[in-house]
Amino acid sequence: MHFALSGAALELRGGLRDLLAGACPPSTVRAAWPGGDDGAVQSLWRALGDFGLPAVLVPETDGGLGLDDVVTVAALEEAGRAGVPGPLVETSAVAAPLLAAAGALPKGVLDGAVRIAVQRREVVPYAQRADAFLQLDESGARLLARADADVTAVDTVDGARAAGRVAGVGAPVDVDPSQVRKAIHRGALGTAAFLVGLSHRMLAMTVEYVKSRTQFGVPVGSFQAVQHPLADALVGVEFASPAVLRAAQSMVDDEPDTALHVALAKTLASDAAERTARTCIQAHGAMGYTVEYDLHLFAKRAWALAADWGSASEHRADVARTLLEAR
Amino acid sequence: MHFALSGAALELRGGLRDLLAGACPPSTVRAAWPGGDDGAVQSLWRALGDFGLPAVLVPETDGGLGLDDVVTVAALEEAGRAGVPGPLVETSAVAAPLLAAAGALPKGVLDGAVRIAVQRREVVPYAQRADAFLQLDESGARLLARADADVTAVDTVDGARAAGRVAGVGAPVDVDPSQVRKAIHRGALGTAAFLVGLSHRMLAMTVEYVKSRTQFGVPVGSFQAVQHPLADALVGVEFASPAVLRAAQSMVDDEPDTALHVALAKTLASDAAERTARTCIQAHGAMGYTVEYDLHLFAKRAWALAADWGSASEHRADVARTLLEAR
Amino acid sequence: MDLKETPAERAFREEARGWLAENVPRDPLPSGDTREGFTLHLEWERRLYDARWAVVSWPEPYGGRGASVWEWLAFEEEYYRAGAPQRVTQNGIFLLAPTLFAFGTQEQQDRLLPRMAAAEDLWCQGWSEPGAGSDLAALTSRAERDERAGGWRLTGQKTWTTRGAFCTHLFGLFRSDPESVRHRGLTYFLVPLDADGVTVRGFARLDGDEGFAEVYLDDVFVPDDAVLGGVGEGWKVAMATTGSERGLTLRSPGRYTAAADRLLELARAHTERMTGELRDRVVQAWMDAEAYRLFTLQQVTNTAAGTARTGESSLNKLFWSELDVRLHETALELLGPDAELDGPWSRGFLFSLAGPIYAGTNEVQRGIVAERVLGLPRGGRG
Amino acid sequence: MDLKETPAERAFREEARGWLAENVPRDPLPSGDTREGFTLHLEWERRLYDARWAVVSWPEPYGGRGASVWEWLAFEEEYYRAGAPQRVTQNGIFLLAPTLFAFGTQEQQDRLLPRMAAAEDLWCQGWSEPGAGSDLAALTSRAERDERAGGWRLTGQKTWTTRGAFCTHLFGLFRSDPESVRHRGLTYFLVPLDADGVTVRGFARLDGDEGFAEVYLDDVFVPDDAVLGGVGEGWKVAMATTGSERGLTLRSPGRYTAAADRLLELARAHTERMTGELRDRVVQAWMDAEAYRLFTLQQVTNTAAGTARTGESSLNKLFWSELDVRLHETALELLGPDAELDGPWSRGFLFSLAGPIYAGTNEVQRGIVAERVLGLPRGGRG
Repeated sequence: MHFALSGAALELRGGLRDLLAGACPPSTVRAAWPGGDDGAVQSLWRALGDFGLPAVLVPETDGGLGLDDVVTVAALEEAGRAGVPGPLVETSAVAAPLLAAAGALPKGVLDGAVRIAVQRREVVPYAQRADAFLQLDESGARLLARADADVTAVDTVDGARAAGRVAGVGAPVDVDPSQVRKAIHRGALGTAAFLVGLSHRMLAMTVEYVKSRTQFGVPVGSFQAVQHPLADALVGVEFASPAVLRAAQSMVDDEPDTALHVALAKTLASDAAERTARTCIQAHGAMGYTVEYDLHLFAKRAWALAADWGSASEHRADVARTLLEAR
Repeated sequence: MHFALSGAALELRGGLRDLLAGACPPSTVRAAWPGGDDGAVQSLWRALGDFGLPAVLVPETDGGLGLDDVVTVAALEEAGRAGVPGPLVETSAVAAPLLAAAGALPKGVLDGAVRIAVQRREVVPYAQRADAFLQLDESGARLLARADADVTAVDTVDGARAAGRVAGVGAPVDVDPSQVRKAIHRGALGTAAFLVGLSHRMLAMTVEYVKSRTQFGVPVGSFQAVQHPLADALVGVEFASPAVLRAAQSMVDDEPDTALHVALAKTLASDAAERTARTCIQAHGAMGYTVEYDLHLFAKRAWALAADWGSASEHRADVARTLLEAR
Repeated sequence: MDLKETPAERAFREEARGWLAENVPRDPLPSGDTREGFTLHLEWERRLYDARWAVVSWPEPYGGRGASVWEWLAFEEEYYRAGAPQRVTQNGIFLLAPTLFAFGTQEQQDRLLPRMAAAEDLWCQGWSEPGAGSDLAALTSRAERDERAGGWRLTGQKTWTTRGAFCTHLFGLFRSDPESVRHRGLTYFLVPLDADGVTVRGFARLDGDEGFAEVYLDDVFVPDDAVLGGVGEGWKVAMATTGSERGLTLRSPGRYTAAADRLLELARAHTERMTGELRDRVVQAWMDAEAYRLFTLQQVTNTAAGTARTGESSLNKLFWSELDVRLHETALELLGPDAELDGPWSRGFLFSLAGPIYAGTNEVQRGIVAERVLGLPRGGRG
Repeated sequence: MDLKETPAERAFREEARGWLAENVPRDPLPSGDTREGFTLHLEWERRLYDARWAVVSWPEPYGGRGASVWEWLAFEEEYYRAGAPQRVTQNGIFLLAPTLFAFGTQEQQDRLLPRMAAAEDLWCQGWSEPGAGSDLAALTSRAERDERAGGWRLTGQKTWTTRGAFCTHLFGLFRSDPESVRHRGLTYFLVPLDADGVTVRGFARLDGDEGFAEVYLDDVFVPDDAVLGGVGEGWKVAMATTGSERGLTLRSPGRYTAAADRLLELARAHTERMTGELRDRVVQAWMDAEAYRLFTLQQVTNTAAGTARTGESSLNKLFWSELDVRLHETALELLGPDAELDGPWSRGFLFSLAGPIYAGTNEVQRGIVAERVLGLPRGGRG
C-alpha cells in the first residue's frame, strides 16, 4: 500500500510547474479571451507539446509517452494551477488516447499544434479557437474537422472558454462503448484535477494579497474572519486531491467502481473550487471585484469547470442511484 | 400598514416575561425531566393559568381572554425564552380553542391544572405527565382522558419532553375539518414562536458566558471566530420572528395563503434555532458539553421542536408543491 | 399589526403599476454600467422624472410626490415586478439625497435636489481610497483651506467609484485638518467632476462592465458652499449616508421578491433538473426573499415609530447580500452547463458577489452586530 | 501509487474479521461512559487482550502483534464494520502510549505498557483546567519538589477528564517551576488516582452519561519515576500526545466509513423521507467518509515516508469533526420526529458535537492551518 505519487510523477510535475511559470503567465490566459492574441496561446500549446502533455496517455508505439492516468492528473493539476487556456483536458486526456486507440490520431495533436474540443451538446467550450471537434455520446465518437464545422461564437463568463454552437457531423471513429465511457471518465477526472490546481492558485494569490493588504493598522490576513474561511477552503481542496489520485489509480487498475471514484473526485473538486473562489474573492474585498486584477481569470474558470463534465449535484445524483437503489 | 405588536400585546408580553423570570428558573425546567418533582412544574402551570395563557385564544363567553394569534405568538415566544416545560403550545394554542369551539373544554384547562398533549402518531411528546390527549388527524379530533389511556414512557433526548407511546381511542370532538386544519397551523406556528424564544435565550446565555470566559488573556467573546457565528445566528433568529408575526396575522385575517405563511414561519424558526443551538454550544467550548450547565436544557428542546409539527425540510417540501406545481 | 393597504396606498400602487406597464421598455436595456447603456438609462430616468416617478418620496417642489415610506415600498415592488431598468441615479437619490435633506442648507437643497431628480446632475460616491476600504477612517485625501479664494483645494485619490466615469459630480470625505487622525478632522465635500484638476479613469468590474472609476484630484478648488454639514463634521454626516447605503433604501425588498419569482419560473422551466437539493434551494431562496420583505416592513415600522433598533441596518445588509448570492447560485445550478454563458443570471451572479463586499464588508457588519447588538467585547475589525 | 493489499495484509485482515465475527457481542453494550457499561467494556478489553487484538501495532512483548500501520488501519476498518464496542482504554493506548514509546525510559515502558495493554491500568487525560482549555499553556496546577522524599507534590484541579471517574491513573501537565509562565517550566506526570490527596468527582456530558470528571489534587506525592520525559520538558512531551490526539490515531477512517454505511441502510429504510436535499446530504456524507479514508491513507503514507506536512493533523481534525456532525444531523433528519427519542443516532449526534470542541477546538485548528499551512500572519487564537 502506497498512496502517493511516484518519484517519476513528482519529477514530471515539477518540470511542468517550472515550464508553466515561464510559459503561462496571466497575460497568456488573458490572450485566450475574445480579441486576445491567439499566437501567445498557440506558442504555449507548442511548449506543452514539446513537454509531451498531449502525448501523455498515447502509447509509445503511436509516438506518445505511454504514461498512465495518475501521471496525467498530476500534470493537469499543474496546468490548472497556471490556468492554461484551451481544451487541454479534452485534447490530452479525452481525445488523444481515444483517437490513437482507433488509429485516427490527426497530425499535430501530439506536438500541441492541434487543439481538439469535445462536443457533447450544441454549445462547445473552446470552440472558437479549436482546430477539431471530437463528438462524443454514449453510442460512439466522431471527429469533425474545423473546416467542415459551422461555428457560431457564444459569449462566456470566462472569456477563455470561448465557446461556440457547433453544427456539422464528423467522420465516425472506430471505438467501442467501453472506450467512450473511459474517455468521458477521463474528461471528468482531468477536469477535477484541473480544478484542484485552480483552487491552489486562487488560495496562493489570496494569501499573498491578505499578507500585504493592511486595514485598521494590521494585515487583513491576521483577522480570524479572513483566516478561518481560507482554512476551510484549504480543507476542501486538500480532501479533494486524494480522491482525484484514487480515481486515477482506479482507471489504471480498471476497477469496477471506477465510475463511482470519478464521480467522487469531480464532486469534491467542484465543490472545493466553488467554495475557494467565493472565499478568495471575499477575502480580496473590492480588489477581488475587478477584472484588472488576475484573480477573476481563475475564479471564472473554476465556475465553468465545476459545471462542466457533470456538476457536483449531477454526480451526487448518479452516486445516489448506485448507493441507494442498485444495492 | 403597521408591522409591530400593539402596545397591549407588548404589555402582556412584558408581564409574562416578569412572571417567568421568577416562576420558571432552569431548576423548574429540570424538574420536568424524569425523576424531577412534577409539583414544581404544576405550580408553574398554575401561575400561567392565573396569568391566562391557556385561555388566551378561548372566547370570553367561554371564560377565556378572547385574544388573537398575534398576542398568542408573542406570549409563546416568551414561554420559549424561559423554556417552559410541558405541552404549553399544545394546550394553549391547539387544544383549548378547539375544544372550546366544540363546547368540550374540560374543567381545569383554563387555570393551568390540566395539561393536554396532542397525539398525531403513536409517540406523544409530554405524554408521561399529560392529563389528557387531544387526538388530531386531518379527518377530525378526539379527546382521550388520561384514565382511559395506556401510556408507555419513552426516553427522549430532552428529558422535559417526557414522551410516551399512547394507546386508546378518545371521545369524538365535534369540529369540522377547517377547525382541525386551523388547530394544526396553530401547533406549528406556536412552536415556531417558542423556537424564536429558545433561540434568544441561548444567545443571551452565550453572550454572558463569552464575555466572562477568558483565554489567551482576553474574553473569548472578543474573537471574531466567536463573534461572527453568533452574529449569523442572530440574523437567522431576527429574520424568523417577523415571519412568525406575519403568519399570526394571516391566521387572524384568515388569509388564503395562511398555510404558506405558517410553513415559512416554522421553516425559518426551526433552521434558526438549530443553527443557534449548534453555534452556542460551540462558543461555550467544553462548558457547553455538560448537563450541569443549563444551555443543554434549551438546545435539546430546540432540536426536539425543530422536528415537531413539521420539520423545516418537510415544510419546504409542502411549499415546493404549492409554488412549483400548483401554479 | 395591520398588514392591509389603505385605499390611498392601493390607489398609489395601481397608478404606478399602470404607468410602468405602459412605459417599461419591452426589451431590457444594455447594462447601465457601460457607456452606451448609461445613456439609454438616462433617457429612462428622464421619462420617470417627467411622470414624477423618479423620486416619489421627495416633496413635490423637488419633483417628488411626497409619498409615504409604505407608498415608496409599493412603488419599488411594482418597479421590480415590472422588470424596469436599474436606477443609474441611485447613488444620488438614495445615498446623497437623504444626507442633503438631513444636513444640507436650504440653498444647497434648492440648488441640488431638483437637478438630481431630473438626472441633470449625476452623482457618484467618493468614499474608498486605495488605502481605505473597510477602514474608511484611514482616508488620506486632503482639503486645504484657501482663505483668499474663499474655498478649499482638494487633493487625493478615490477609487471603486461606481459609474464614476459617467457621472458629473462626486460626494466624498476629505481630511480638512492636516493634524487630525482617524474619524476626526474630516469634511464632506460636493465636487463637480468637470472642475480643473480632476481626472477620472474608468475600469472594469468582475462582469467586464466599466462600472468602476478611479478619481484623481490634484489641487481642485471648490467654494465654501461645496461643504455639506459643516467643516470637520464629515464623519458624522457620512455615517448618515452609509447608514442609508447599508440600510433599506438601497435594497428594497421588491428587488428580491421579483428575483425569487423569476427563479420560480426558471425552476418550472427546468423541472428535469429539480432533483435533490435544488428543489429545496429554490424554495428556500423564495422563502428568504419573503423573510427579507417582512423584516423590512418591520424595520420601516420601527423607523417610522422612532423605535428603530441598533444594528438593524447591519442585520438587513448581512441578510440581503447573502440571499442575493444564494439566489443566483441556485439559478446557475438550474442552468447547468449553460450557466457559464453570458446572460442575465450569470451577470446577476457576478453582480451579487459585490454585495458582501461593498457598503461595509459583511465581516465589518458581523462585528457591528456582535458588538453593538449582542454586546460582545470589542475585537478585531476584519 | 499502489492501493492493493499485500497477501500478508490481506491475511491479517481476514484473521481480524474472523475473530471479530466470532467474538463481538451480539447486542451492543451499554455506554462505556456509565459505571456499569464501563465494567462490561473492561471485560471486552480483556477478551481483546487475550486474543492479542488490544494493541495490534505494539511490539509482541507488550501484548501486541507488531502490526504495520496499514495492518492497523485494516484492523480498525474491520473493528468498526463489525460494530465492536468503543475502546474505553483509548486515552491510554492511543494517547499516552505513543508518548511513552517516544519519551519513556525502558523501565517505564516495561512497567506501564503491559498493564495498559491488559486494561489493568486505566489511564485518563489531565490536560484541561477550569482556566485552561484551548489555552492549555495557561494551566496553574503545580508540582513542588520534595527532595527529602525524592519526588514531587502535586496540587491543583484538572477537569473535562473523560471517564476519569472510572480510571486508575491520570497523565497530565503540572507547573514544576513556580517562576515560569506559559509553555515553560511544565512537567509531564503519571499519577495513580488512588494516591493520598486525590479526589475525583464525575459529572455528566451532554448525552447524560457520567463521562467527565474533575480531578482535585491536594499535595499528592509521586516519586521521581512518575516524571515522563524530563523535568521542565512537559510542553514538548505533551504536544507529541496532543499531536496524536489531534491526528489520525484517535479517529481511524473505519469509524466513519462504517457510520456512513449505517447511514445508507437508514436511508434505504426511509425512502419516503428521501426527498429533496436529504438524498444529497446522505450521498455527501458517504462521499466525505470516503474522502476522509483516502486523505488518511495519504497521510499515513507521508508519515511512513517521513514526508508528513505541517498541519496535516489539523486539516484531518477539522474534516472528521465536521463530517461526524453532518453525518449524524443527516441521520436525525431521516428519523424525522423520532429523532428526539433516545437511541444510537441521537446519542451519536450528541457525542459528535464534542468533536469540534475537544482535542483543540476547531477555531484553534483553523488558526493553525491559516498560520502554519497557509502562512498567514499571526492573529487572534480564538
